[in-house]
Amino acid sequence: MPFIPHTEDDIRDMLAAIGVGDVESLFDEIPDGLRSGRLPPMLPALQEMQVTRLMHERATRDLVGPCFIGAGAYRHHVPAAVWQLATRGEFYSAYTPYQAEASQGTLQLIYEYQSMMCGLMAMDVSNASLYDGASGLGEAMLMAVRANQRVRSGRILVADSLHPVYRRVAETVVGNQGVILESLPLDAGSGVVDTAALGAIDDVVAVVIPQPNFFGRLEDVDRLVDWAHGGGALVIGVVNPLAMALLKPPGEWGEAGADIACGDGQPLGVPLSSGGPYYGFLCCRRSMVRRMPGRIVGRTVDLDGRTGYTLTLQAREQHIRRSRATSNICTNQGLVVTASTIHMALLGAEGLRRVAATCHARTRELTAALSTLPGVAPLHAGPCFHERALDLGQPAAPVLERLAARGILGGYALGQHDPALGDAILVCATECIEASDIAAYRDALAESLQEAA
Amino acid sequence: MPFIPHTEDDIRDMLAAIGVGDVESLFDEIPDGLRSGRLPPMLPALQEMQVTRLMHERATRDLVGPCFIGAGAYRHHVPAAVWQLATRGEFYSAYTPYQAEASQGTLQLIYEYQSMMCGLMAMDVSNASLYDGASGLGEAMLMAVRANQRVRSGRILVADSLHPVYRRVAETVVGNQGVILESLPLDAGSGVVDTAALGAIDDVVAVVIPQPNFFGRLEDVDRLVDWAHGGGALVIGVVNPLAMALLKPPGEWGEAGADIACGDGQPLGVPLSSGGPYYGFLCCRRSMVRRMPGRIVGRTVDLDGRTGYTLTLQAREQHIRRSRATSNICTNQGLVVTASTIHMALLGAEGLRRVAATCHARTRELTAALSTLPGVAPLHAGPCFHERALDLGQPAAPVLERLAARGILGGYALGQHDPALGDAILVCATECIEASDIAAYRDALAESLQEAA
Amino acid sequence: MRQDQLIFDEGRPGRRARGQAPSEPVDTGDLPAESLRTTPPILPEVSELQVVRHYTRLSQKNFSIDTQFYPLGSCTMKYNPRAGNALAMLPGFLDRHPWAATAQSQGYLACVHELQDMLRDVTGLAGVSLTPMAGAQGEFAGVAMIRAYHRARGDHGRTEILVPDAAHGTNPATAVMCGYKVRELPTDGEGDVDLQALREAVGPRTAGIMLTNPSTLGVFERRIRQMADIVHEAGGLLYYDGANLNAILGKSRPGDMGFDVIHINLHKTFSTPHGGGGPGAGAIGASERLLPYLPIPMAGRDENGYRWLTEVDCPHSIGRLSAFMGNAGVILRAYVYARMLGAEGMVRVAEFATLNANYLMTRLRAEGFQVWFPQRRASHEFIISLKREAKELNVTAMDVAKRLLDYGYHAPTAYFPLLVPECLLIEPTETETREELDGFIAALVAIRQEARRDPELVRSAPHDLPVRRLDEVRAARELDLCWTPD
Amino acid sequence: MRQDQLIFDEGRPGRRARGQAPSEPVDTGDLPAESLRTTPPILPEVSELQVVRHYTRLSQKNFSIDTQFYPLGSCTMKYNPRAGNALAMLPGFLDRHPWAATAQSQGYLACVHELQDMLRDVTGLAGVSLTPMAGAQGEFAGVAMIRAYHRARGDHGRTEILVPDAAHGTNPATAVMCGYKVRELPTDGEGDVDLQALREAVGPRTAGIMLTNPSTLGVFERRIRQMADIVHEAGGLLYYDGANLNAILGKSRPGDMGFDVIHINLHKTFSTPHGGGGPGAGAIGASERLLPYLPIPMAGRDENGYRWLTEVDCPHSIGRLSAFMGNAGVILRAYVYARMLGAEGMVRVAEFATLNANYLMTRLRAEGFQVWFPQRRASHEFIISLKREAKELNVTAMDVAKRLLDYGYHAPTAYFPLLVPECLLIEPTETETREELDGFIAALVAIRQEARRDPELVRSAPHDLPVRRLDEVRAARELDLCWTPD
Ligand SMILES: Cc1ncc(COP(=O)(O)O)c(C=O)c1O
Ligand SMILES: Cc1ncc(COP(=O)(O)O)c(C=O)c1O
Repeated sequence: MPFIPHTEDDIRDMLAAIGVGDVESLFDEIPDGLRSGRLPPMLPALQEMQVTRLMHERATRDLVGPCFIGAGAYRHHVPAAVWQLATRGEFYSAYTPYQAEASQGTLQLIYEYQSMMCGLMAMDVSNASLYDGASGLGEAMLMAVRANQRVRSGRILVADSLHPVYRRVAETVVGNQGVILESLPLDAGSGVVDTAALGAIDDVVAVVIPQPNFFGRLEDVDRLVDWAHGGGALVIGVVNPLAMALLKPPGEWGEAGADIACGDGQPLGVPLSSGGPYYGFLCCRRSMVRRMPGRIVGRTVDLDGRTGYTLTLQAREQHIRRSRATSNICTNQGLVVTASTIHMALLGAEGLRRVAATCHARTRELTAALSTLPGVAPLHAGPCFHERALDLGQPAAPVLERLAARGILGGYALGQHDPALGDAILVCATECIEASDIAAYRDALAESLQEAA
Repeated sequence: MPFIPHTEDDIRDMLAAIGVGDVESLFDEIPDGLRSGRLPPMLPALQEMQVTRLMHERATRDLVGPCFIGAGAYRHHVPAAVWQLATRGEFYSAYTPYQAEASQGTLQLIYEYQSMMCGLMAMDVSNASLYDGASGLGEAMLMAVRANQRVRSGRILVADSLHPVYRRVAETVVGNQGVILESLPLDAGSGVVDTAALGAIDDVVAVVIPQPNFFGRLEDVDRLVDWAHGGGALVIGVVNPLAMALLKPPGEWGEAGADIACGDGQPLGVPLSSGGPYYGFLCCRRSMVRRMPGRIVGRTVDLDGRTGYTLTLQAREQHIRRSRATSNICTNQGLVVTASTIHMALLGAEGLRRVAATCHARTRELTAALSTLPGVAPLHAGPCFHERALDLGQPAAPVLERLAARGILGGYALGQHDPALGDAILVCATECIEASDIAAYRDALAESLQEAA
Repeated sequence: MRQDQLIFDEGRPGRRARGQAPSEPVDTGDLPAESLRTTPPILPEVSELQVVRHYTRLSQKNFSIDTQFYPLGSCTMKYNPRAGNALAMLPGFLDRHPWAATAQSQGYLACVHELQDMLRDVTGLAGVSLTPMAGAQGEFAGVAMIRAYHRARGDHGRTEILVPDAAHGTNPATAVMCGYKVRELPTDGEGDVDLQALREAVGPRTAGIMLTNPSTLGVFERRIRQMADIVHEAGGLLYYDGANLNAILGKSRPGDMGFDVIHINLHKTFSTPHGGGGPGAGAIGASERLLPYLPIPMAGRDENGYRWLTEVDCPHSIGRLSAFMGNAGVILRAYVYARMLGAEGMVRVAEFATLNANYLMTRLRAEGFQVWFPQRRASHEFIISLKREAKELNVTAMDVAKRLLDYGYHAPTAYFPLLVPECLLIEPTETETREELDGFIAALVAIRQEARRDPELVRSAPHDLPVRRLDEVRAARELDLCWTPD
Repeated sequence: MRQDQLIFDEGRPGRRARGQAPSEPVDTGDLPAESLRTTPPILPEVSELQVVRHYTRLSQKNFSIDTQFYPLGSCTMKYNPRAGNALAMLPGFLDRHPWAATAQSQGYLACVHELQDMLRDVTGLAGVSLTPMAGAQGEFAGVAMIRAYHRARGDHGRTEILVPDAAHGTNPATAVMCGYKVRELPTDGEGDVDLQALREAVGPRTAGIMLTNPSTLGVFERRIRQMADIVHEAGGLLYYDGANLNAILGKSRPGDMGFDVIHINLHKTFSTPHGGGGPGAGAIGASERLLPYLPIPMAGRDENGYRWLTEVDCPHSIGRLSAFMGNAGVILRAYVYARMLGAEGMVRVAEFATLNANYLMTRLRAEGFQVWFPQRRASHEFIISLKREAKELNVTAMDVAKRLLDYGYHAPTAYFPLLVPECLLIEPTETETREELDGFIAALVAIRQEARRDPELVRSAPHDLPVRRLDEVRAARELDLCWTPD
């Protein structure tokens, strides 16, 4: 019992105070058949020293060389200050800031986070986070359904260039509420939504537009937004927030801007960490704030007129509104938002812009280097942000395995989602990739391709 | 200029306020020839991301398997809480607590540290730390010279079983002040001070007794202390503080106890870290406190009568007493003491006792396992704490190299200090060593010994 | 004297932490001009030291487990071991890409797989998926599984989920997100669900029932087996909201009670940090018949080692709830905790959480506070009502809660469950000492004394915190949700 | 309301953090009974949460760089990069045994070797050893080297070290520890060493002189070359106390000034943390003629890679100052810092430290404070004297210093150097913003205002800290240095 402070004396005295003879008596309201005599055999208890050694061994086992995989999770430099601050006990071990006066640290920080997200997205309001980008998209869709009161069809158009897993997750989230996801088709050659084929739009709740899209390509967001708005649909932008330091933000797309912006905050200071915890961000127009899911912090004053911060608009939430809440979300991703806020403060607009531009530059260098190899060519024409699909000219999965054996995580096999793309991989280079990494990848790829041939 | 916050506007306005045209003018009192035009070429500046990668590579390069080296630095389990707390900014980035009211955290902690050290050593008072165990021994000797006013010879008897590097360092520290270190000889067979050969003692300032000694063996401290005191000498005990949770502490040696206890605090929560930062602890009798070097914290009250803590007896120190101070020490090892205090609080008397006993048990298992190999035998008869000298029956240095190539840090080559011990190594097993590590060592040693043969 | 500003206010144009971003100026390469941003986003322009100082100072304004007793009912605010944090943040784990090849994932997958098994065994279910990212997402997964089960059987008439009136708000909200109607069940005078009402409520429309046991009233639902029989006989399934699992961990298993699907708040019972609002993890366990519907991915094992189970292996799964594998880093922390406890340690959690709660309840009752269910055992938490104090002294539960902050204790959960007037839901957890509980009792007694002598002192609390009581009405009315440069 | 106890007071017999020590009970094996301890040491008996909470709360009672402006003259309290902490604590570095074989030490040795070279180049000396563990130990090494040099030449009559009266206390204390007599040199009216007095003091007994430049009076010793010539001509050597190197880093090199041996406080100029009192590192640099005497070990390099230089390579070394290699972890932090700066960044350190100091000095003078050397440039620090305020308002420099704490600023160094009455030695460092300096100026102005209006307010400060002014006399008289159970 590593974390239990009770001494024998404590136990004796406390039982006496309660008036029972033993601890077991405290469970006497549990019917006999349900008081489990014994648990099945389990892994034995370990001292901290032992579990430390075990975890060091396991962590080391998974370590490899440079990583060229992206596909929704990106390796970026995270300043050492970020998590040293975020894991301070006062942030790490606090609860949701329901007692505002005893939580001004977290509350002010979330207010700052909301402001930063609004800045990055050029939107009016932000919530305090959702679970992740993919499930957050589901919440954004439900919000659109609530907000677009003129359309009752439940139909949402989703660009086929959206991350396929995002679409699946959103489907899980919204599928039980009569929302129907339909496809906005892709132009195979360019890897973006086929704007030439856009017909008139009718009775559609919302259109979901990724930027950059799953293939790293840039959508013609201005055109798509105006088209969607023209047909009475709302626009949900799904964006990489780091890219928004460089690219036009959702709030400025087209004539009127996107109505909702969401995505995954991972590129802003969150380590890869096997896929989580990350966080979903969600921004919208001011007019939609009462439709928003999740917590929101507002600035106000105290009894003395001094500035303070508090959770607000709680009447949207499950603990007040129960079955009529805007979502069931309660615990969100607070600590990750804490880290991300510190990260954004450290990088600032100029820093994030530089990181984004460097990612773009490294990816150009990477794809140029790899494309010199015989049989390797970009799958799509046109500019990319920091990912690009490459055709390897032979089945991709075994090539990736051979690369991994050489210590290189070479990319994401696109055949997983589209058998027609069985020869293609999605590669990504962030600012962490150096010229020597690219050279090593090119050499390893040359060997791996030849091994098969 | 990664850490400089000045904007162009700031620089312009500040120069204007000062009334100079450029920053260079601020250096106009430096004679011309001394204002260096340019520095010689240096390693280029790196972004945090780059230096992070570099350091990860270098740290990984030095990683190896289980470590059986001791000889003054010991691998122990350090609870994760220890350094997460010690590196909190408020501890990490504070100065020496000269402004007591703004440093109650550090001051109370040092008071707790002093109390813990007194408890562990069974001594009256402790200072707030010296640099390390070896240099601290030098300070202890100088203190003994000041304290033993009846003896003016400057002669100090040092057991030959003391860590040889400790003796050398002490020599460096005291050598310029007329202190003379003389040897108290060893019994070769048993590896402890030859008590049978102890003659009468005269005109000696102090006797230095290690426990356990360099070879891991236990000295007959009771007898040595009484003998030293009988001859008017003070006793300086140099001890492993972890061992003192199990072994008789200096304050209880012989009839009257040792007069001074010192040593290195490393075994109490301080990672190996290439040899530092560790800290030297120093305890003594109450009557000697005004002779002590280093900082001391005392408990007192504030204007309202509330308990508080402050540096005290500062008249002993260089910043007050200058050339007549008890030492030149100023900066000590505060943060390491912070960690160590937290470590001691977490382990407590029973925890430290268990760690010490487990080290002892593992070392017995280790030496038993290794001694089964042909040609390998303990160098000394009699019990050891957690180190033992082993005779390998062939030159030790090349064997250690072969072990290292197999990923095992096999021990410390004793030939470094005594050519007669060229075939011997000092091995150590702490509580971190598991049975499988011992088996791996035995197998690797068997191979390494045979390779030579 | 020194007021903390917003980080934005501390900025100056052109200032930045120059060590943190590439030193090369921006080259937008082949990105077309019309895709680019024209004005930089509004973000702070500050130095590294300013950031460190700002957020260090902000942190100090929080109450937290690491600084205060935090007896927040229903939230299980216990010690979050520092080892979990250190080990989950080892470079090898942090740098692991979620799409890394199976061969490069064995260390991580081993942890996931072993935790799945441990949670399965301690809850008595048939299988566990760790992918939900919080309790509410676990609930969502569970109710979606119930729905998938009925649908798979062609049983389309089941449109209702039953929820006790004392339930946590996420329960009804979840049922609605899964497309169900909510039907509330009343509580009887002893804190159990009204069995007669349950009998009347169940029927062919009943998809299932969501229960917390021990309930949010702090008592064990004694007739749980009868309830299970009633619901099952009506063709419904039972969902267990595991937020209170800490109370019975290893002492009584939801699987044995008859539950078909459960979630576990790893950030409560398995002591991963709450982080000021998250992240959590809402592991979900299923009985045999709901196994096929568990959310993916899960960790599986075959002769080649560990691997992910996905759509291919689990064609009936309700699907994915996140882009990757849920809150992986939280799962690692829970794994470390579970390994440090072992089976024996898990049982002790329940025992000492219960001991602390019953001790606190007994002592407060002796001090004259109104324990809401005095005839019942406390589970790991219990309710006191300040109805009398509110009436006699005009000092509310909220006032007392705020005044506790001045005494250096976080307030218990106030005004939940909704059915108890002026209530405080108090959960001390097993990691607190008896002295801490005694101090808390003394504070409550002292505050009641203050309320008698000087009620305004209590009504206007807190006094010793960074701010005094905040104007929540203004916050909601004059919405200020985002800093803008003036 | 809640007073923090001592950790001992929080303990109870038998309580402990059970996850942290082996679970097997103690077996003392073959240890003889008479060597064993008979009563357990008095140590706290507390739980893991108690420890975490206790020390987290204690930490919050400190002022620190991470929370406050800390303009402590002579101490260079600048931002300690968090990267240094993270990288020096990578598992590979923490687990490295100091006696590890050379082949298993290449990563660490590379850092040591490169830092030696960088420090050599930026100071203009011929070689550097990183082994001293703080400034004072660096001084010790340096003076010991001077002594070894004279001794090697058979020059035994040199028994004195010259030290300016403004020198830091470690200087005279060190000279004595090295067996020398100290001879003090007066300062002239402009803050330079009195050259005439120097001429009179030097002679055949002069072993050397210890100088800080810029001096602890905050001004650059303008006639340093003449001083060097005078001392050298007399056969003495020059020791440079590098505590103030931050002021001239890369702008002016001690080697060029004529110094023979120097120490650098890596915990000042190279921004390793002060840690509430240490650890530091006192790297030592030597000119050609003192090279052979540098303390060991040092990092060397040959065709096989890096290796330690020891007694064998350096037979004339003054020896070892620590059991291993000094404060290795501090050296790693300094290395990270130096690598992030590069040559250009080092120069900038001096420039902006000087800019901040001169700005602050100019503004304070404009506000009517008495700058002690108004005709001089400030180096990275400067002195104001509150002599007038002390006399007119009966409010001392100490009172003002204490009142600054209430304003959220750490006090400057007070009453040092000893020769300036009622002085504050103010060093803002380069990492502070102009706004922070302006806030500090405003606070000093406000406090002077308070001193005029309500001097008792200032005299009894601080008011808003965890304790009010402490009774230091009682602390020294009724010594209470160790907790004992009552
Ligand atoms: C009883 C109960 N159920 C469900 C939840 C929801 O869990 P989470 O906050 O992890 O979504 C909570 C959390 O507060 C709870 O107390
Ligand atoms: C001028 C000066 N010299 C020497 C020292 C001593 O350095 P350390 O404290 O590192 O021993 C200091 C430190 O305060 C100092 O300011």
